[in-house]
Amino acid sequence: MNPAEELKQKLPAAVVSTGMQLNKPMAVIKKEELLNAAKKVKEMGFDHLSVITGTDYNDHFEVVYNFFSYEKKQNLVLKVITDHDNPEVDSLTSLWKGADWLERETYDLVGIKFTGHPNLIRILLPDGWVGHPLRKDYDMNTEQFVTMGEGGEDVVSTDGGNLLRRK
Amino acid sequence: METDELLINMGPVHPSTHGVLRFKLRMDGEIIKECTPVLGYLHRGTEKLGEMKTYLQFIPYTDRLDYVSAFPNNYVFVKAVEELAGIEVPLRAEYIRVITMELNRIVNHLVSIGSLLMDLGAATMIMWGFRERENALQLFEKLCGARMTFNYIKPGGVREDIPEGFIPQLNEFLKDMEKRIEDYEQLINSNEIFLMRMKNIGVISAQEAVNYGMTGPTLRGSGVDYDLRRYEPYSIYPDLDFKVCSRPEGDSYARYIVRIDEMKESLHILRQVVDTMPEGKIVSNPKYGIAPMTGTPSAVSTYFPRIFTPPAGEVYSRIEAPKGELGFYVVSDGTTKPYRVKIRSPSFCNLTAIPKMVVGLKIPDLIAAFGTIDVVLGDVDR
Amino acid sequence: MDPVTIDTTKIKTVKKKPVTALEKLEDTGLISTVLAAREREGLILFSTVDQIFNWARLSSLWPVTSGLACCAIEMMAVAMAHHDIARFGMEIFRASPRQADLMFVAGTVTKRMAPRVKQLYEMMPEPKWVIAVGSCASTGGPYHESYAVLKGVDLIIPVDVYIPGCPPRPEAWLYGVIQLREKIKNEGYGAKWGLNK
Amino acid sequence: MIANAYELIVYILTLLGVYEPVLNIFQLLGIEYVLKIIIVLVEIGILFVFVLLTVMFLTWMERKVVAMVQARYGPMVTGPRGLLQPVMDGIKLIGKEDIVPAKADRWVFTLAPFIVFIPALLVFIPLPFGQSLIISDLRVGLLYIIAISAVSPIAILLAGWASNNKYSLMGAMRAVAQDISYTIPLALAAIAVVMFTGSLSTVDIVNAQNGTWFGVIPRWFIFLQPLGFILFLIASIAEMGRIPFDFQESESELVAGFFTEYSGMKFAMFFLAEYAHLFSVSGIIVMLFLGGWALPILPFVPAALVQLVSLGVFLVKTYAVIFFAMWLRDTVPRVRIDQLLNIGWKIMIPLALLNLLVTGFLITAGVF
Repeated sequence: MNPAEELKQKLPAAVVSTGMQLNKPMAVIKKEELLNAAKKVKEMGFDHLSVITGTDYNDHFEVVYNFFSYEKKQNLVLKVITDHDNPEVDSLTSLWKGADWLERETYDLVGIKFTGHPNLIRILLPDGWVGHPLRKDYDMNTEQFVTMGEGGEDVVSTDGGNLLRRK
Repeated sequence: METDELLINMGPVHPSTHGVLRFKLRMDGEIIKECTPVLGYLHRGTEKLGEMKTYLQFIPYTDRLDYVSAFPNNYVFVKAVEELAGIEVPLRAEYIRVITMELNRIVNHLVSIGSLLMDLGAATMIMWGFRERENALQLFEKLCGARMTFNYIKPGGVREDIPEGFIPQLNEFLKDMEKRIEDYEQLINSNEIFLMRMKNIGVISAQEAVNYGMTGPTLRGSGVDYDLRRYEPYSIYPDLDFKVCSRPEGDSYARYIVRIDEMKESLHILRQVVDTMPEGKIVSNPKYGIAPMTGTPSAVSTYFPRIFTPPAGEVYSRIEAPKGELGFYVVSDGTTKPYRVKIRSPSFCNLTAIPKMVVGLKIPDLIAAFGTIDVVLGDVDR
Repeated sequence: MDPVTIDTTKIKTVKKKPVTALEKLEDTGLISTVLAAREREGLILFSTVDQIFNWARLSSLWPVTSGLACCAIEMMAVAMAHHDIARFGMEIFRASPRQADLMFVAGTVTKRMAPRVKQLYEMMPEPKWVIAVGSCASTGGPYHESYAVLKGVDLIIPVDVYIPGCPPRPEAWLYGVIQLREKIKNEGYGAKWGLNK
Repeated sequence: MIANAYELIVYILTLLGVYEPVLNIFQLLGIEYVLKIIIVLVEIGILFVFVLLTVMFLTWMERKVVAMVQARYGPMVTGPRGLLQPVMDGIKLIGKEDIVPAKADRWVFTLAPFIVFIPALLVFIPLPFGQSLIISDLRVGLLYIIAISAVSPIAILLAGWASNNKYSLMGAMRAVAQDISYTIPLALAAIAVVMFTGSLSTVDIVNAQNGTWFGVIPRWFIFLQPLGFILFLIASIAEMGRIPFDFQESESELVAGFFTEYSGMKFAMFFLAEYAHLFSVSGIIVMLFLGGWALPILPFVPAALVQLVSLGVFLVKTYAVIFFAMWLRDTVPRVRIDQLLNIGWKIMIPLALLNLLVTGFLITAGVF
C-alpha cells in the first residue's frame, strides 16, 4: 500500500492531501500536526531522514522532508506549507538527531524557524550575516565581508574593515 | 590541586582537518569533553548559483562539490534532470557512466585511506595511493580531458565516446590495482600499531548511525547492510553482480575495512562492465546539450550551448556516491533555470555524528575517527 | 671609499660548453655572478650575498599546509609520487606558518575564510611569498557571482604568482613554482637596504 | 698506546715534527697549558664541524630515504643529487625573520633552543668513534650520556611553556611524560651491559666486545643481550622522538608540537638538535650492543690505517641503525600517547627488570 495513503488513514486530521513527487509518494501535512505525523511516520518504519529542503515560493515557503525505510525499502515525502511572513515549523530533532544540522542549514540559508530546536543558530554563514541567501528577495548587490574580532569570532560588516588591502 | 578545562581550537587551518573544518574542543587534559564542529569556511553558495545558472551551466558546479569524486556528483544532478524531463539514456552511455563512477569510487577510497594513514603518522600509504590515483586520473583525462572536474555526464548521455585505447588501459589498471590493494593490506592491515589506533575507536551503533542519518561506508561499517546500488537500483546496477560490503563492529577499523572491500568490489564491477560493454549511441538526443564529438572542435561550438527546459515539477534523486547517499532535490518551474537546487551531501550528514563519536576519547582518536568518516569540505559546506 | 663598480660595456660573455662543476652550476642559471653584477652595477660584495641568499631561498621554499578547496587535492598530487615537488626541496610542508616561506592559496577563499588566510599570511616570517592557485583564488573563478566568495585573494594579501586553471594541472603548478623561483632569483637582499638598485 | 683524540693529535703532530718545537716555545714562555687548551679547542672544533656536517647529511639522507620508500626522487635540483639542499635550508633559515610571539616569555623562549642544542653536542664527548677517536674516556661515560640526555626534556618544557600556545604546551607535556617513562627502561637495558663489563667507561664497553667466539661470531653484546637490545632500541627511538613515538611534534594532532611558535634560526636549532640526537643515540646503540668500532677483521688491518678503518666501521654501523630508524618512520603509524605510556611502564620496565635478573643470575652461575 502507498505509505502516503496509509499515513492519511492513520492520521486523517494531519494530512491535507496526498499525491506523488514524481515517483515518490507524498503527503502534504498541516503545519501544526507535523510532529505527530513525523512520529507516526517513524512508527511506520521510516527510520532514515534523508533530507530537509526549504523552498521560497515568494508568497509561501515549503518545507519538504524525504524519508526512507531501510526495512521496507520505501520512500515517503512529507511536505509542509508555511506563510511567508513568519515561517515556523516544528523541529524533528527529538526524533532524528540527523535533523539537527539539516534544520540549522535550512534556517541559515532559507530562514525557516524550527521551534523546539535545541541550538538554532547559523551553521554555514557567520552569525550576524544579514539576510537568508536562498530567499528570492535576498539582496545580491550588497556585499558583506567577515573580519575577525578579538576572540577570533566572526564580525560581519559591509566595508570589510581592515581586511581589504585597498577599498 | 586545582584543575581547569582546556579550550582548544582545531582549525580551520590544521593539518588533519582535511581542509577548512574547525573543531572547538573542550578538553580535560588529553580527554575530549565536548566537540563542536564549526562549518562554513568553504561555503560558496552553490545552491544559490544553481538558481542563477541554466541546467547545463550548473553541471560544472556539481564537479566542485565533492572534488575527490566528481563523477557521481555529475551523474546525480543529471539523473535528477533526466527524471524530471523524462529523458531516455542509451545503454552504452549508462555503461560509460558506471565505469567513470566506479573508477571514481576507487580514487575516492584511495585518497580517503591515504589521508587517514597520513593523519595517523604513516605517510607512505598516501604516496602509494596517489600513485595509483594518478593512473586512474590518466584514464579520466583520456576520456574527457580533465583530471578532477569533468563536466562529462550530460542529460541524455555522455559528452564523448570512449577514445581508442581506453579499454586496454583500463584493463591494465584493473590488473595492476588488484596487486596494489594486496600491497596496501600487507602494509596496513596487520600493523599492530594501526590496529591499536583503530579498533574500538569512534564506535557508533547501527541504530544511532541510522538516527544520525549516516550513509555509505560509515553506515555499512556499523553493520547496516545497505547500498542504494542494490536496494534502489539506478543505471545498470541491477544487471551487475556485486556484493554489499559491511562490517558489524561500527568502529574506525570496520569503516576502513569496508572501504578496502569496496575497492575490490568496484574492480569486480568494472571487469563485468568492460566485458559486456554494448555498442551503440552515447546520446539519446543531442538537443539536450550534447554535441556528438565526431568532428573538429568547431563542430562542438556549433552545438553549444543548448538551452532546454524540463517541465515544471520537483524531484529528489539520490545515488550511492563513494561517501554515502548523495541526493539532489531539484525544483523546476518550467524555465531554463532550476527554481531551487538542494544538495543532500553525504559528508555533511555523516559529520553530524562526530560530536557523539568522540566524547571521552583523545585528540589522536578524534583524528582517527574523523579520518574514517571521510569528509570533503566542499561537500560539507557547499 | 667608492664602491667597486664594473663597467658593463667591457664585459663580454662567451657561451661555452660547461666543463667544470662550477661552470655547470652557472649553466643551470641558478647562480650567475657575472650577469648579476652587470645587471645591478652595484656592490659586488652585496650582490654575491644576494645571490647566495636568493639561491638558498629559492631552493628551500617550505610551503605552509593550508588547503582550502579543490586545488588542495591537486596540491597533494603535486607533492606525491607522480609529480614530486620534493625535487625542488619543497616537500617539507610545515603545519606551523612560523616555519614556512610560501603560501599556496589553494582554492576558493570564502568571505568567512578570508580573515584567517590573512592572519596566516601575517604569521609567516619575512621573507615570504604567495602563490594564488586556480581561478577561484585569482579572481573568484566560477564562484565570482556568489555572495559568499571573495573575488580574488589579492584583495587581502599580496600575490607573487598566479596559476590559472580549475584546478591547475600539477604540471602547471610546477611551472608556477619555477616562475616563483625565477622571481626570487632577481630579488635583492641589498635592494631591501637600498644599496644596489 | 694512544688513549684518546688528544693524544692522537699530539702523535700526528709529533710524526710531522711540529709538536716538539712548538712545545719548546711554549715551555720557554712557561705557558704549556695554553698549547693544551689550543689542542683541546681544535679537537672540539673538529667534532663540532663533523657533527654539523653529519647532521646536514642526515637531513638529506632522511629525505632521500623517505622518497625511496614512497616511490619518489626526493631533492635533486639543488646541487648534485640535491646534496646542497640542507646547506640551502640552513642559509635560508639564517635569513628568516625571527619572531617572538607578543605574549611569549621572551627570555625563556630565546634560551630554550640553546638548552636543547648544547646537550645534543655534549653527548658526543665520551662516544668512541674509533679505536682512539674519543674526546675523553670518562670513567662514568655511560652515566654521563644518560644524565646529559635527561636535560633535553627540561628545555622542551621551557620551550613549550614559553611559547604561550596551547599546542606547544601539550606537545611539551607529552614529550616530558614520554622522556621520563622511556629513560628508565633505557637505563635498565644499559645496566645489563654494564654488568658484563663491570665498568661504565665507554672504552671498556667497546673493548669487551673486541674479539670473537669460536673465531667466527663477533663478541657483540647483541648476542648476549637480545632482549636488552630490543628494549634499548625501542626506548631510544622514543628518546629520539621519532615515528612511531614522535609525540613532541605529532604534526597531524598538535600542528608542530612544542616548536610551533619558533621560526628562523631558533627553529633550525631544534632541527639540528633533533638530528644530532638521532646520530648520537644511534652511535650509543652501536657502542653498547653492536661492538662499537670493533670488527673481527680489525687485527689484520695495518697499524697505520687502524684509526681510519675503525672510524669507518663505527660509521657504517651507525648509519645502518639510522637507516633502520628512517625506514621505520615510513612504515608505521604513530601510537597514541596513553598507549605509549602503557607500553613504557607496563611492558618495557618489567621486561627490562626481568632481563637484569636473568643476566645477573647467569653471570653468577658462571654461564658467561
